Amino acid sequence: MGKLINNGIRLDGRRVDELRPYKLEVGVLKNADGSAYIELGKNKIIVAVYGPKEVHPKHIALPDRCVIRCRYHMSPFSTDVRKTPAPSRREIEISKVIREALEPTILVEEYPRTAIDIFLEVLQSDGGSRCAGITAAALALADAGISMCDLVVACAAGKVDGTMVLDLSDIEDKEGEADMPVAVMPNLGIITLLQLDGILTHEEFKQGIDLALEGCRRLHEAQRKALMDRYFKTAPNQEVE
Amino acid sequence: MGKLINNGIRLDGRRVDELRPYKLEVGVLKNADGSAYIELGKNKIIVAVYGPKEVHPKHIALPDRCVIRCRYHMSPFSTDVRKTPAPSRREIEISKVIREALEPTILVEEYPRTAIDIFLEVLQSDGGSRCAGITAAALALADAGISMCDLVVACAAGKVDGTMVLDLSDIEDKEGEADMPVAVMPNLGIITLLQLDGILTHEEFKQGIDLALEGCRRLHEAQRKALMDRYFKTAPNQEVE
Amino acid sequence: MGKLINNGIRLDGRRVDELRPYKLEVGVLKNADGSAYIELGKNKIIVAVYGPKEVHPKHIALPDRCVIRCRYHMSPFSTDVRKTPAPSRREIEISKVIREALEPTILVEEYPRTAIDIFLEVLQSDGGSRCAGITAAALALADAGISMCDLVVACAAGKVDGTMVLDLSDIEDKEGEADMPVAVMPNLGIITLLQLDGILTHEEFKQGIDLALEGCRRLHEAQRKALMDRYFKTAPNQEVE
Amino acid sequence: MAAAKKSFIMEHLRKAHMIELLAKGRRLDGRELLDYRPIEIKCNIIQKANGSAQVNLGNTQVIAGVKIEVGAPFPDTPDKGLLVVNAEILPLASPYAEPGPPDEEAIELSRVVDRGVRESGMIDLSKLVLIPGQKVRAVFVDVSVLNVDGNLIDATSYAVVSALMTTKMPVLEVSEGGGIVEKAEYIPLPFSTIPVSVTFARIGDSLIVDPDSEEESVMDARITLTTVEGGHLCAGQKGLAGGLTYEQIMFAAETAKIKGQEIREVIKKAVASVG
Amino acid sequence: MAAAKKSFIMEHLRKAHMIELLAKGRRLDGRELLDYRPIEIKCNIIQKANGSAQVNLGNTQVIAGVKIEVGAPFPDTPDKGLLVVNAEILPLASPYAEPGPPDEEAIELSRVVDRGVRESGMIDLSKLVLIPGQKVRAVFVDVSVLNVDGNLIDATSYAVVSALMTTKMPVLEVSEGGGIVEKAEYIPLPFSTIPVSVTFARIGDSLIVDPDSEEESVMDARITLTTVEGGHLCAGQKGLAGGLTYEQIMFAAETAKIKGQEIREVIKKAVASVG
Amino acid sequence: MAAAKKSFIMEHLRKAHMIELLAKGRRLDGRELLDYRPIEIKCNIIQKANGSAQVNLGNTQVIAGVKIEVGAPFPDTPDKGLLVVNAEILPLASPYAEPGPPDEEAIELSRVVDRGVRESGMIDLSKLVLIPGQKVRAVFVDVSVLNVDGNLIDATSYAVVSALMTTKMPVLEVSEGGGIVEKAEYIPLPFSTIPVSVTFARIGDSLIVDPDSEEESVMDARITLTTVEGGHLCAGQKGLAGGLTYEQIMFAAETAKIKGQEIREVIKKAVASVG
Repeated sequence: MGKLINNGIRLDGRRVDELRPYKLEVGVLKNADGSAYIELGKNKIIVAVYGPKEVHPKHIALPDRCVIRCRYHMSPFSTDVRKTPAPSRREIEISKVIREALEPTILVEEYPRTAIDIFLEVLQSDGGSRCAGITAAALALADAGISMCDLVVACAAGKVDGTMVLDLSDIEDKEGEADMPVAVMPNLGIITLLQLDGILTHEEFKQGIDLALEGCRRLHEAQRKALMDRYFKTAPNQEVE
Repeated sequence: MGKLINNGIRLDGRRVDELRPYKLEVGVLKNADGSAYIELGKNKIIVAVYGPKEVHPKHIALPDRCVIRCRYHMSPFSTDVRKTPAPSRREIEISKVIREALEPTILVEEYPRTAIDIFLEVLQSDGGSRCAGITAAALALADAGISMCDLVVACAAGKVDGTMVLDLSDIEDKEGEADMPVAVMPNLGIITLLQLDGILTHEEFKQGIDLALEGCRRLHEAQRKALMDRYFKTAPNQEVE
Repeated sequence: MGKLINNGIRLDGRRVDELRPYKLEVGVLKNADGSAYIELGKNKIIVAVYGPKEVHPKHIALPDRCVIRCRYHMSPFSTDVRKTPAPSRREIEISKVIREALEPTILVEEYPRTAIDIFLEVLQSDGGSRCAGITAAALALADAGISMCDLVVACAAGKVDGTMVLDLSDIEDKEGEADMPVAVMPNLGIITLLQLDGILTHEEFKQGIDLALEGCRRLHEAQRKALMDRYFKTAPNQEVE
Repeated sequence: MAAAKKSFIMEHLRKAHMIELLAKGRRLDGRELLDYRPIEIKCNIIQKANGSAQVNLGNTQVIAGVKIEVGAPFPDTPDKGLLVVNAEILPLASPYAEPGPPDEEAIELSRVVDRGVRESGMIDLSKLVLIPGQKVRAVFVDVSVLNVDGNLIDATSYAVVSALMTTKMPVLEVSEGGGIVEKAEYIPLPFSTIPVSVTFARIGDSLIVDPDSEEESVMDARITLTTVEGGHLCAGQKGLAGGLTYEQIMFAAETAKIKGQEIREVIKKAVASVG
Repeated sequence: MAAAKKSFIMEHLRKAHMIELLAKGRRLDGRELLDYRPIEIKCNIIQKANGSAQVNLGNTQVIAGVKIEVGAPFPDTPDKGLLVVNAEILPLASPYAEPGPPDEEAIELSRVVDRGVRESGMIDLSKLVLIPGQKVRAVFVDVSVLNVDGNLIDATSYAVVSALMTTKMPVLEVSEGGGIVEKAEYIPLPFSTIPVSVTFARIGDSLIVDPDSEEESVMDARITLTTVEGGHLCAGQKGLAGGLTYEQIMFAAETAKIKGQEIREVIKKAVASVG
Repeated sequence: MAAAKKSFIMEHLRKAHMIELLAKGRRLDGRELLDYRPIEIKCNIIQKANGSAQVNLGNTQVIAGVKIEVGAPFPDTPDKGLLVVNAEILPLASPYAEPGPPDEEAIELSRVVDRGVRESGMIDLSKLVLIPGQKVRAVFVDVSVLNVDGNLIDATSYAVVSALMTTKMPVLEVSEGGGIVEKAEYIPLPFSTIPVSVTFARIGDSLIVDPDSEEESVMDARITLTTVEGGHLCAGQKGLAGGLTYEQIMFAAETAKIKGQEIREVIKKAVASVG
């Protein structure tokens, strides 16, 4: 028996292929052009999108497309030990991979000479905050009316006590053998984020991606529902679609 | 008997409504467009004004008025324990409140698209350095020929050993119950700075402001004299006015 | 007998007027417009020149000449104790004196409104790295085809165990009495860098400069040979000149 | 936060209109001059923090989180714990906020709220000492501003006070060797009075409380006065490039007492609801 | 490093041309899609470092130097030494590199290479402890990028691994009082497996390894997969603003195993030659 | 400090005029080529500092203040106290000075003055050790430049030396437990020789001392040579984008000795006047 999985049940009571409880909400901030909020396990992340808008300084504007900027930031109280407010190297790298996970779906040529800013604030962190952030950020982009060819949704798989599991919690991420965040454009099947930390056989690697994509599929349902709730719930008892 | 006031006499020998010794001088620096120097107790502060001048970067210029910038800075040797030269959060806040204490009197619309820089350097600090700095800065602005609707003069009152007193020294500020810096445009009677740290009843609050305004009145006389000395002392024995 | 010189022989076996072993190479980097590499004792320094090129930000361009920028930087592994990558005050000062040692020879009026960047990276440091860097940087400028009225070559002299010696090693620099780096335009005889740290009589000062200039003369031969090797060695057995 | 770029003609028109309206005792959103917008306070929303609170003041939204660590006291106050208040106006909060270290507006916000709490004596820092001169508790109150719609000072102040009131910290014991042992038990922070800030804007000759962003964009001067339980003043800060008359200040001081008491009840109720 | 300023028309033409060529299985410099450029590795080139290596991957040139110091462990891993990988893209390396603190590209480079080494378990950090919880060895691997011509991740990774493999560190003894005494003897770092990264670029529908700068300027997506001895994967990182199909990822994983083993032999040989 | 924006035609005219004048041995302000402007030195002007001095060199005004603290020695000099010289060209000193961290000009200024003092052996740092390897006195000399009118190096150097000569520091005793006890008694810093810098400007073929701002704006090269009591040289620094001939350097070295001795007397007198 492992210390993290017993009889197929994980410390928090989940099965190996189960997601943590989640909650998605669209349109949560007044000033932003688009916004969304996600809870996934203990993660609480809020995302705002501003743009397309004028670029400052002007020389970074591009004549044939928009510039995408992204900031992933953790509030000082979001972590077990207080985090200083200045961006860490980890936050800078994660900002980059999140931007690159979202950019493939944005029709950047529609907005020449402009910028789109995506700001993610982690109010409380748990394992998989970058994935949860991507899932919420795609909703915030949609809420801002940005042209996209698909949504993006993300979920991690990993190896814990020798078993491939879905959606690692904080302790599973720290004590487990491997963690692999994956983001995908769900309708096009294009993978836009893949990271791996830890040793996997090629078979486990394939299993992990399959598992992560299955998690993404379920979260994508939740994304669709959140957008419905926001845009098509015209009367309380009239569910659209 | 209190430890800071005995029989109405303070540690440095002053009565409760008495200012520390002061000295004001105008036009003390060659390069600046205007300058002034103040000593108040152990405070020694020099102020330079540059402008109205071109603004860099240009996009911060305003089409209908000038921009006022202000820096309050303490030399490393000005304090009991050496201060590192980089601006502290305290210096940044004080720079802001000093700027906002001076700005109401400057006819900013007369200088569109320009900037006026006010630099205060505390060479030696004592209680009330922000007030002393404002009093000197108003003189430096006048020396630079900036159009103003009035001077500005500042002085603190506070509560020490249960008594409302004028112009707190370093030790009275640290050991006393409350400190309240006040700046005023002396002819117009408009209050342009008010801060309070420490508990006061509403009656004490009113007393404190009255006391501070009385201190301002006396320092304003000194301001006028300093300007006279600089500009109208054409012959030694011929006092102008 | 001193601890650094015995019977006229230094710790590393050199006579007092001898240079350390050296090696000079031109054209060592593909991307740079010009480049050179020097080894002198344990010093290993690589230099790249980029330019003349457009200046950013534009307002620092000069209408009648080019701007010369210079950065002397030490790799973290280049020193006995690891050096943090951020530039130290020492590196900033040395960048300035190196720039000012090279600038007199550059025909800056030929390149109005442009910039020339000189980047020196110390991969391994020993005594005299600023001099070695200047000697290599002059070659990199020549390799970049920058118009110059002469080369520049540099070498230090100093006082060790009471004796004036040429080209101080690390330990001689630290334990010796004085160090004096000198740079010269070898054909024009103009001295473009002079620093002195440590006490010298006027006679020793003159001796030191004479010694340093003699070292420069020898290194200048090596500079010429390195340029020949790069530019005129058309066939292996055909030495040009 | 960079000042909003303004169309100067529109700005003057809007200001003229607002002054006219205020002279009649009315505001754009229908409030009376001395009305606050609705104040919503939710406590204990961040489980990883020792204490937390979200405050919505109209559309202004802020979250305060308290983290308690062990640190060294300042050399000149060896017998006092540490209290650090730090507010960040996040870039997601406004089109004018930008990433980067706090600017002067955010620094003033932090320091004004910090002084309101500190000078009120709300937290008895002398009770946070573990080993005098060596180890004390350090109370970090960090505030993330999520949406800017005016009056950040009051929203931040209420969030900080509410978060502190709901803070639980582990019991710590000093072992013989000077080590600190954390117990499984939790106790509240030692707090007494509840400081409440009330912020006024002067627009033309009118004094209003709780300005929203639109009102702030035309206000001439700002003054914040903080009172303690019972109504005495404990902190004040005038802001912006305009002045105030003596009478306006005295009126603000009286009003701060009355409105402060009302808001104090709102805070108490929110805190009690999670008690 | 700022992105190269591009002529947009030329860029589109160049990309179209390259895609056409790649569809025929050819590259501009004559390589096959899965060919690396020549890899030259020279170890022990910096005598003042504990270990060092220069890697030339085509025209990409990097130097890694290892310095070993004594430091304090992180509080949450009291029984492990420290490993810090830091890469700087020096301004002399490219017309687009600029002086200043590392930008996001350099930070990603450092962190991807760091994770490749760390997750492989190459260095047994638990063997670097001197006094548990107090003093451990800190292994700093600094990388200076001297010339940029594409695929910095792999060049940096091979340089870091080679430098670690040739590192010699002084024997240290803990004296009774807790002091550290340095002996004149030197021992190698305790390392086991050799992690090897393989980086792919997707251009259009083609997947190539080891892109040079010209190929990088038109690539749609990048993926790096690192394997350990025996072929298992230990680290991965997708980059850039394009995506990859499931099949492309699986193909990359298989290829990373095969190419990784080839390159592992190159590294072993280079290290053995200075043995 | 940003270089002054210049009208290029005016600059060339001014320079031509100045070279002509200097060829006749005259300067714009009437000085001879080797004349200093009036040097005023006032010591002990900052009571909160351990030592202080204001130097006016013509219209150049600087203040140096000395603060003495207890700190840890550098690991490689466990038996020496610390000396740190830091100069800031304050934004109030010139229209071209800007707020912010010291630029290369201010850093060179600090380091040249620091080396002049340090290399002269003026302060015997080995007498500032309290507990070898652990606690030493740290002597901070901070300089605030108040008005820039040329030759900051000499003005700063004289202010630093004068401030050090008038410094009083508390007697410190090391208690048995290794604590430091401050006595009410004050003693001077242990200093011996007085280093004096002399700065030359080359304009065309002329060498002048103590250039003012106008002369600096057209000078081709600068050289500073510092001598100790008795005239030996102890520090030197050539600056600016021009060169010097061998003969000019030898002339400067001789002159530095003569002028240095004159100025040394001025410093001694100023220091003596405050007892």
